[in-house]
Amino acid sequence: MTSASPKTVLFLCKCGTNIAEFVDLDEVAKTFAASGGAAVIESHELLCSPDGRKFVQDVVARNKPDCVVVAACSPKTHEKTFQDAAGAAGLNMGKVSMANIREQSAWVTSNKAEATAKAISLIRAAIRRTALNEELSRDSIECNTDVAVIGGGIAGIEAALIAANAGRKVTIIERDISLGGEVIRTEEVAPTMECAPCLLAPRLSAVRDHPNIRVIANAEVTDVLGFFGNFTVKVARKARYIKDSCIGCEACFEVCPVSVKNSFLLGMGEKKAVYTQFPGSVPAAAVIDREHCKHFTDGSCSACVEACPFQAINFDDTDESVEIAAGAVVMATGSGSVDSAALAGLGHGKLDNVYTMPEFERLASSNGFTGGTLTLKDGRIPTSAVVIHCAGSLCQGGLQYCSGICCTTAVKAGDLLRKKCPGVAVTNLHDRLVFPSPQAQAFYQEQAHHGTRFVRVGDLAGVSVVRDGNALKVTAPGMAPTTVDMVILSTGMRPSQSGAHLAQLLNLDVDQWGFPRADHSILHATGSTIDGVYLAGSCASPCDVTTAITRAQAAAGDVISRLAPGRKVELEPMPSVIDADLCGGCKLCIAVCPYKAITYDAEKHVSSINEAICRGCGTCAATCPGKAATAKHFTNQQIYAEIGGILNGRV
Amino acid sequence: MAAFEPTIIAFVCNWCSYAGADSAGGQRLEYPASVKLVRVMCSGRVDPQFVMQAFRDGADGVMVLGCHPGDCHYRNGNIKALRRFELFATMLAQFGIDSKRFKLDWVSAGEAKRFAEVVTDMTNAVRGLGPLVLNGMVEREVA
Amino acid sequence: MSKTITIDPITRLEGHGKIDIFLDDKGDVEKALFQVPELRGFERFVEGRPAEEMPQITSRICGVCPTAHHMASVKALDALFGVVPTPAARAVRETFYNLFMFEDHLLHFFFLGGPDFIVGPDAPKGARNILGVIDKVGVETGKQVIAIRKRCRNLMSEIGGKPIHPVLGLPGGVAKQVTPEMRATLRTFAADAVNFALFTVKAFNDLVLANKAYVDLILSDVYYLDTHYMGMVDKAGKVSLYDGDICVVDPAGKEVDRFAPAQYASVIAEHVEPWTYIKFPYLRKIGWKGFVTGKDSGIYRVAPIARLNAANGMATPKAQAEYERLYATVGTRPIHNTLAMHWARLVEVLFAAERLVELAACEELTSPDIRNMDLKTPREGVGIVEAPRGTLIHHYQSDANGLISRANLVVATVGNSAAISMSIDRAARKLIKGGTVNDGLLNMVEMAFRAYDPCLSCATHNLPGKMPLSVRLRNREGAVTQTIVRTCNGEAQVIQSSVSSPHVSGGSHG
Amino acid sequence: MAGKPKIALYWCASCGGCEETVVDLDERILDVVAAVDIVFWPCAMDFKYSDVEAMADKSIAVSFINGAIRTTEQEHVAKLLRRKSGLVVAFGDCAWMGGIPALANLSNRREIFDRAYGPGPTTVNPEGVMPQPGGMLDGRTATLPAMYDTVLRLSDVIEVDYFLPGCPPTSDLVAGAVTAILTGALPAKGSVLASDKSLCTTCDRNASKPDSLTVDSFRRVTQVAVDPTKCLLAQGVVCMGPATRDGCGFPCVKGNMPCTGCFGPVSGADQGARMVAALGGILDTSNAATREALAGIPDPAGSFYRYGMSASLLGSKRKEAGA
Repeated sequence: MTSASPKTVLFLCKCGTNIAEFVDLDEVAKTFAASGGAAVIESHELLCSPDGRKFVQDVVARNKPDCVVVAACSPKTHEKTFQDAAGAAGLNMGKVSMANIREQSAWVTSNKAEATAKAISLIRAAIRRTALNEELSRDSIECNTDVAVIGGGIAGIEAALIAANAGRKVTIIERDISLGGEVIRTEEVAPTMECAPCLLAPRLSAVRDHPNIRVIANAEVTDVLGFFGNFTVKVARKARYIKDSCIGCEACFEVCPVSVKNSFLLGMGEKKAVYTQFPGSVPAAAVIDREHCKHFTDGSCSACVEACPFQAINFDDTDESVEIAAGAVVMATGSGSVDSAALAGLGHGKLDNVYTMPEFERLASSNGFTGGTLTLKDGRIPTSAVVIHCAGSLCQGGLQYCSGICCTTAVKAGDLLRKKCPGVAVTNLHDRLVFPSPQAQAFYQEQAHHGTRFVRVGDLAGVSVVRDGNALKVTAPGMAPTTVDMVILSTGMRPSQSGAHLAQLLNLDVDQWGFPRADHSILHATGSTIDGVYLAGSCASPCDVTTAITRAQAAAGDVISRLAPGRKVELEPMPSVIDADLCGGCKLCIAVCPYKAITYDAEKHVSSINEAICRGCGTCAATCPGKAATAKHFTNQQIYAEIGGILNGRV
Repeated sequence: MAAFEPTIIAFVCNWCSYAGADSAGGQRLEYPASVKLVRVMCSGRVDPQFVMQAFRDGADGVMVLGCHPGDCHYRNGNIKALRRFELFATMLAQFGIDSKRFKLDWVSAGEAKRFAEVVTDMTNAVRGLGPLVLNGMVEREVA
Repeated sequence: MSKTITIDPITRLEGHGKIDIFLDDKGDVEKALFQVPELRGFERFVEGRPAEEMPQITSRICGVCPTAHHMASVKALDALFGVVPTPAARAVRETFYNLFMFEDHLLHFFFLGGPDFIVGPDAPKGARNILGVIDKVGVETGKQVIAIRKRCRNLMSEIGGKPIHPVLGLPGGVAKQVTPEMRATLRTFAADAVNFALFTVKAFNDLVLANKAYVDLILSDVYYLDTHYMGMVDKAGKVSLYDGDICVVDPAGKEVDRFAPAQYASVIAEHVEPWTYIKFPYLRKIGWKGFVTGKDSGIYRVAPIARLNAANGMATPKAQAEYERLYATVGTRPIHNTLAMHWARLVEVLFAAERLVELAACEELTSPDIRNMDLKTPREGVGIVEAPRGTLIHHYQSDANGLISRANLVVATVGNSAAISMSIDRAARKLIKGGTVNDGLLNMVEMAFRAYDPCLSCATHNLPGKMPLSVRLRNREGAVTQTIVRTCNGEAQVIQSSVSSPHVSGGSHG
Repeated sequence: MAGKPKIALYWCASCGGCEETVVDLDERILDVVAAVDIVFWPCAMDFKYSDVEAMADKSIAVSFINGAIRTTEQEHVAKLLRRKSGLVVAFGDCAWMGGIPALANLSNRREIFDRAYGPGPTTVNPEGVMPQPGGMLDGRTATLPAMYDTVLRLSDVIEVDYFLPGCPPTSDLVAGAVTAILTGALPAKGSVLASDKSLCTTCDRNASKPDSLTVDSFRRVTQVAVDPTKCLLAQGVVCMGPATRDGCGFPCVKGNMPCTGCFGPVSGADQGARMVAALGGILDTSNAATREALAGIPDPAGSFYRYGMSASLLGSKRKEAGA
């Protein structure tokens, strides 16, 4: 190195005998003393010991070097240790590096001469590259600790409550007019057969009464901008035409002259033009159906205005767009069901009394249109039913995977049927049975014991359902045709449309089936591919209620641990940067950035990196055809210096 | 004249392969001292220009080691590296550099034994080829 | 890696193209050598390159006539991929090519060859360059020359990307469609081009043909060489530049061969000498008989006068008229007078301009159907065009993936290499007697050389200005006895050398 | 004429296109001629070495040297001009980074001679005659300069003050350089006299390139009917614009063909490495399909170093082994 090179202190750690025994540290010291590679060379028994750290701090304080190289163990073990020690003496962390002469030399080379030579080249490389290191800082930014939860199903509600209880301000954005999602539409939850609405009710009122939770229902997310700590969620709220003072007393329902199909009842029942989804919904306020309400269609009616004891009717309400600032976004948009096209072969949509599992749930639900009594279309009580597993799954035009939880719900059907229609004969046609837990497995055996007949059909694709008088004839390979009153199709779970739409808005990577990818499938499964956007409930992949809630809790826990009031979000100390003076705006870096941290400015014809999103992988720097992108602390010059240091003498 | 001992530069990613080398050390698995590591955060950071520079500066063989596909700490940097070096290999051949002198491979943090094996195999392969002489490095002899 | 760096003091100042003259004891010329001291090796290093890149790579053989190489290469690709260009593509290519021929010939006449006649062989040396030409013909004319050339080059940029090393050609077509706007520009330009060509011919008349001394010079036997001639002809046997069969006539003007491009190798062979990097083509049937002329020698000539000799006329009226005037004036057919090359060049300028008028009128020119993409598996292809400096041949073979496996290039100037050597040898023998030389001699020799407008020579690279040249007189032992150099600013210097010093030497910087 | 600065223009291994681009200054050439005294070749000097030495050093204001260094003679003249000139400008790609002739560095002199003079479609050479220094004719020795095995850049043999990129440099670039020299408005020594951003920054098709561009396979220009309005790279055609210096006015793209990189890489970049890194990065394909996806790039070395083999990390002479 030339005399102009910075002043470097070289620490040699004996690591007890771990290094000293295999590497001739005196030889090393001599070499660098002779070459002038290091201005000061200090050895120590065990640098990572309290005494050693103090030693480092003192030597640095005394010599005021520009750079420090610690030849010891792996930087993964102690780089931070020595950065802190030198830092205590005022040296910037970026100016401290390690040469890994223990794991990479002493421990893997039996020939002492060779080990020593290798140690020397590793140290030379470290010295040369450290000379070129720039200062690093652990920058952090103010962040918003509020949380936006998208989707008001049980997962969204759970996440919201945990965050709110931890003191975060939470906004729940729900597409429907009130919260509840799939669970509120369900009678009982397998395998424990607990009353689903009862699970939800206390949580709903907790949400309603929670000072930290704001619910925006009848609303959709239109855009999400920003990054972890600073998101802006744009929401379009549809007009409700009823003030929040409404308590859902239903007085207006009586007087409303209009009746329309009720989507909450899957169109199997009716509702008025002013309605709620169910008594005690949150928000409690009813909604006026603009499309059908006579006030809007022909202006002929305003009966509800008189009927309302709270003067809550407000025909002047308008759609509005709301912006919510949040530090993190929890996505809890739930999942969707197989489209009936894939079920046509099984009579769905063509034959009466053929239901998908979600439809059956509504039918059997106490908040369904029969109030929970199970009847056929013609009002008769079913005496026999067939449940067909894997309907629309693992077949042509259907889902190409096993959802893993539908077998349990399929078993549940039998239980519900027997409870509501005593004496009913239930047969489940299945192929392989999949149960996610011993409890579910036991539930199956118990149901078999209680009389559900389980018939294994090799090829479920061969099952067909046809009309037979006012009954249904089910034929399946290897089974005598059977005639029953009702057929229930056990369908799997697929990404919901709203979920797919949101994933697009958020730029989330999605897997081949359309589910948002996890940040890390094992280490961080509730994180999405965008930092600060979390996946709760079944939007991430098919799951049962238990898992949906667990995911919500995990996501909320991570959020509150990272978004602590007063604490700033620490930025990556080694982000990549683009030099605007060199950037040719070719945009190729944008495609390779795994975090979508790079954006192109069409005005200035340059791209730039958002340091709050960048994690410093440096792939953009390796890609940049114009040498404008640089990976901090791993710049080309630093790497070349390291290569040159290693190959010294060969050139 | 001592037997030829090649110099191998291995660019290793911080999260898997560097850690793999550390565990190799932890388990005292010996491998040739001629293998020297250069740490980068991700195999996706390895610019082909690094590899060229290493060859030009006198390396007889160069390796790029990263996380196994699917395990990349940065999601897919290793896949970017894979695509890149597929094309790079074609070009190396055009410069008359034997394909055995460059290797892209995956070593996870746990694969101590595997790390020692891949670098040893590489060294043996290159030792068999002898020192690297680049065509362009042929000096200006006169006809 | 053993290292032997030899810098031979004798070659210290050699340039591109060098003349060595060997004298006998009486001081008379025994032999004059013309040498090309460089080789770039295209035929080797194009191997392994994708065939479709050849038009752009091979145009770098010559930055003065890149379009000639580009076009010969593209035609070779048509054959290589077994594809016929669409009518639109053909029209665009031919338009581009004639723009190039017009411009390149003009460049030579005014910037390079012109000074000899327009300014005059005996004019003050400092004036013998484009500036001298401008003085002679007037600044206005000078500006016109520059202006018309500029318009021509701009049109070429519009159509083919850039005039130097264009990107126009693809197998079976061209890369870019000609727009109606471009066509309109072309139409006006072509009309002006014809007028400018006529103006140039008139200038040649007034400044050269009107001067008996010049005419005698042109007809003098110093510049007389009776060889075979080769040139491309259309179906009617008229001069063709872009496409056609190749016709060969003997020194008596009798057609001895006519072949399609693919057959070229059965007609042409090349001879190698150890003292120069250039090869010497000859007619295979006759064989290599050394540097001799006549019908029994395989040596042939190419370039303007050769094209006219090999054809039975010009395909456009004005050019035909000038063609007839040329032969009437010289009075022989074929014309063996090297300096008539300048006149023949003007006939072709006229022809190119007239072709542009025809092409600008042709409907296909602006059709969007510019590419035939029905490429067959590539194998082998030959493409030939008439470059400004003569018949230019590109011959490629490739693997099934279209990577070049072998290339053979017979470059226009190479076609004349033997003739250039002989012209110089002849001029030297006629003019150097008893070991005395003077600047006049050097100029005469230079004119013989420059008439060919050889790409490799300084003539095409010394812009503007004149060719610096040196002649070294050697005795039998090869030692230099005397060196005469004619420098850029024209003074002649005579350096006497002691016979005992074998390292004293001269060189030509062209 | 005496007061005017002298300018020399010398050509080594090149095609003459660089001289043509000077002629393409068109009417501007008259201004140049008025402002300077053009000494195209240093031929005003005598031929004896002593006389050459006698010429005053730095008496030439600036020498524009184009062409690569391939022979002893070219190196010699380059060194001579260096000594006699105040400034030396490497004019065009051949002088700057080897240019097209440097593709020969993928091969060597022996193979080149065999191909040029060995038996071929037209070459008849039963005795295997090869041109060489001291080659004889009728018992007389003619002198030929010797060819090097490797094509060199000008900066491999002499110190170069400035570099003009391009094959050839555009006449606007030349005019700008001449003006800069005459007015002394020159950047730091050793600079390339052009932009240091990539071509995309001015290319009018860059707007049509998607912000996040991935390519599922690269295709040769023979396989694509190129849309004259869209970014070529976005059409899967290998365009070197991203890895190429801006300043040419993208004539090739205007000609509806991809950039082949003649303005060279930006400072500190190896053009081939940059292309491999960039194209590999945006290639979005399965492992299985990668080879086919790359079939459209059959000759990466020849394509990515089309004009710069002598400046490449792997295809150039090692500085350490200087002569």
